[in-house]
Formats: sequence, structure tokens, C-alpha cells
Amino acid sequence: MNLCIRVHFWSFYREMTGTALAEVEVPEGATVSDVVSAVHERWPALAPLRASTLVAVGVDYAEGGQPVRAGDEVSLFPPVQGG
Amino acid sequence: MNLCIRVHFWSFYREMTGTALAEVEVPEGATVSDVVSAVHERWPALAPLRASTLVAVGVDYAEGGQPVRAGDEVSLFPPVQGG
Amino acid sequence: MHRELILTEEPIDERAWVASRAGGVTHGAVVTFSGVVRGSEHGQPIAGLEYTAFEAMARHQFGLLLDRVAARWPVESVRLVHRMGPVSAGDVSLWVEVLAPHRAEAFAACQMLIDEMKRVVPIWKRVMERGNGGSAGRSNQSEP
Amino acid sequence: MHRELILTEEPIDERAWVASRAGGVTHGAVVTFSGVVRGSEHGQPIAGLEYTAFEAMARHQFGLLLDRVAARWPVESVRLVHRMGPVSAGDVSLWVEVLAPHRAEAFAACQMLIDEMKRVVPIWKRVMERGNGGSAGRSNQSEP
Repeated sequence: MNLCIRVHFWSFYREMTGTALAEVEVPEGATVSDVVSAVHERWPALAPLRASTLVAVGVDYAEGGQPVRAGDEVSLFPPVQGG
Repeated sequence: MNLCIRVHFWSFYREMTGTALAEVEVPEGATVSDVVSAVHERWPALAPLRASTLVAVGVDYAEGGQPVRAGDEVSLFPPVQGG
Repeated sequence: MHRELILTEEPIDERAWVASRAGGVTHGAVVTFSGVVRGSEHGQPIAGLEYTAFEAMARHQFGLLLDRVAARWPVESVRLVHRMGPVSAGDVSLWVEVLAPHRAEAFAACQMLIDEMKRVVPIWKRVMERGNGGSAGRSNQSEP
Repeated sequence: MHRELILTEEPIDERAWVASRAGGVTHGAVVTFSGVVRGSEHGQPIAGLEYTAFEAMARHQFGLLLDRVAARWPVESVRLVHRMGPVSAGDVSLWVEVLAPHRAEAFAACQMLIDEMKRVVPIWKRVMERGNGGSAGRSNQSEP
């Protein structure tokens, strides 16, 4: 059974994907990395930015190996630049 | 011929000497150290503070070996404590 | 430790923030930082910067940073105000105030807070170009 | 580099100093430090501190310090206000403002200025003890 994960884009990733919010499907047992890969499959323009992309689950930064669960909200964004 | 050097005291050195301004006589060719020694002879209470005493000629800090000249104004004071 | 975090689209009234500072006889040191939007980026004149945030995460990450400050230094108060939306060149985009017993810890905490904010708090800026007729255009990502 | 040095017996009106800050689009960083007289020294409650200075030398030594700041960092402006005479606990005795293009140099210059001031600028403080009936007594030298 697949999981449906909500993915939020922030900053100029919104222009690159044309959306602020999307859903991607990943297999049960998938990790944060799998979600990012699914995003990159759908929006290949983001893939070259992978090394600098920051990923959060909810309001916490996430490790790639962290499993995702139903209901998780994943965020992808470029390096932060406050101040 | 002796030089007459004006010596200013600052901060609690004024209470210790009972004055803000004094004159000491030193021989021609004397140094800042000689002036300080002349002060300590007259006000022995200041002598134990010698290591922490700051000495200026005019508005500049002075080295002990620096010669004094007629008209020099020498200042003696404890460590500074602004702020 | 007293903490305030304000994300606002209104201009930052530094005088008002100074006036509302906590009184007291235990903090010997007050360090403030005001970040001013400069008039150029990469040598090109700009009209200003536009800030956006993932606000819920920004608040959470600021909270974690402030926990680290409180664990490390005897800081009494941190107040941080960050502008959102468009900010003209010459205007203040960030204001931070740290109160502590002594200056060394106030300076250290203020600098750590800003350095780490720029690393982990999800706020972004983009350049507003100097348009013709006064309308500020948008370019791509600003310099980090 | 713009420089102002004020030694004053009047209270330091920080809001007025903030209001009179130079505008501009070249300084990205403003760091201010306010030194507040704390309510105790060596664990004993005090009424305040009384400052004295060898003013001509203080101005000269500040000038030398500011020359070093200007030679070392691209600082645009330093303004420093130091209270003289009696200052009650809780009041500001020192206010310093540094304007620079970037924050690292603004913080470094502000800290260096205060550290060196406390080493070379002839200003002294003495404790005003908490007397009976509100009259503040004087003790000997305050802690350095």
C-alpha cells in the first residue's frame, strides 16, 4: 500500500515547481530521501539543487534516512537567508 | 640645576595624597621613574601601588625610562575603570 | 529567560523597542543589532529586499535557538523582530536585543543567535530591483 | 569614519541617539552596547556608581582607539557616550554605536572599543553606597 505525502515548497522552489503544495506517492516504509526522489522525478529542475536543498518534516529538519508516515508534511526549500 | 615637575593625581590617589596637583623637584636628566620615586618619597602610601600605577606625560602614557623636561605635566593614577 | 519573537510586515520602530526595554539592576549589558537593507547586491543597485518565511517552522527553530542560548549563557532577555514582505534599502529588516549580566555573554549570545538564525531559520529574501517609474521588480534569489 | 565622543553628566537618552543615527544604504549592520549600572558590587547592594575622568587624556586616548578601529575595519561611524558624575543603579553609564557594512566587523569593532577603553581610557568609578535616608555615601575604589 502506498503513502500519500504532502510536500510544501518554499521560496523560489515555488516558482520552479509552479506550486506551493503537492502530493507524492511513496511505498510504505519509504524514507525522507524517497520523498525527495519522488519530487525530483516529477520536477527534474529541482534535482541539480539536491545538495543544497533543506528538508523538513513538520517544523523540524529531517535526515534522509528518516521514515515517513501517513500524515507527515514534508517541506523542501533552498538555503535560508534571514536577516 | 633641578627641574620642577607638576604632578597630577587622579581618582582615589587624590584622597591618598590629599591633593590633585603637586610639584616635585628632580635633577636635570631625570626620567619618569625618577619623578614617580620622588612622589613616593613624599607620599609613601602610594609606593606599594607602584606596580599597578599608570603614568602619563601630558595625555600620553609614559615609559619609566622616558626623560622629563621642564614644563612636563605628569599624571599618576590607578587602573582605569570606565564603562 | 524572557523571550519575544516578532515577525512583522510593519516598519521596525527601534525607538519604541528601546523604550519598552525591561528595567532592572541585574543586567549590566544590553547589546542590540540592527540589520539594515543595503542599497546594492553583487555591486548592482537594488530597491530593497522582500522577505518570506515558513512561519511555523521559523518560530519553532527560533525557539530551539533560544533554548541553546539559555543553556549556555546567563542571558536575561532576548527580543528579536524580523520584517516580512518588502523592505526598502536603508530600512531595518532585523532588530535583536540581548540583556545579560556582563557584556561578554551579551555579545556572544547576540552573535550566535544571528549566525545560527542565518543557518537554520526558514526565512528567505529576494531582491527587489530598481524598476522604472518607481515600481520595484523582483529578481531571482538574493545572495545568501 | 564619522566619530563622536560625548562625556556628559546628563542621563543618556538612548532613544534620541537612535533617532539621530545616520541614514544610508551602505551600512548593513548597526551594533549598539548599553552598559547599565548594576545594583550590587561584590555581592553588596549599591546605590550607584560615580564616574570621574581625566578628560583631556580620555579624549586623546579615545581618539587613538578610534584610529585603530578605522585602520582595521571598514567602520563608517562610531558614537560613544559616557556618563560622568553619579549614575544610579539601573541607569545607563555607557552607550556605544558602531555602523559598518557587515555585522562581523561591527561586532568586532564595538567589542574591541569597549575592551580597550576599559584598559587605557582614564575614567574611574567609585561605588555610591546605599545610605540611610536616601543619601548615597562613597566607598573606596570600585571593582575594576
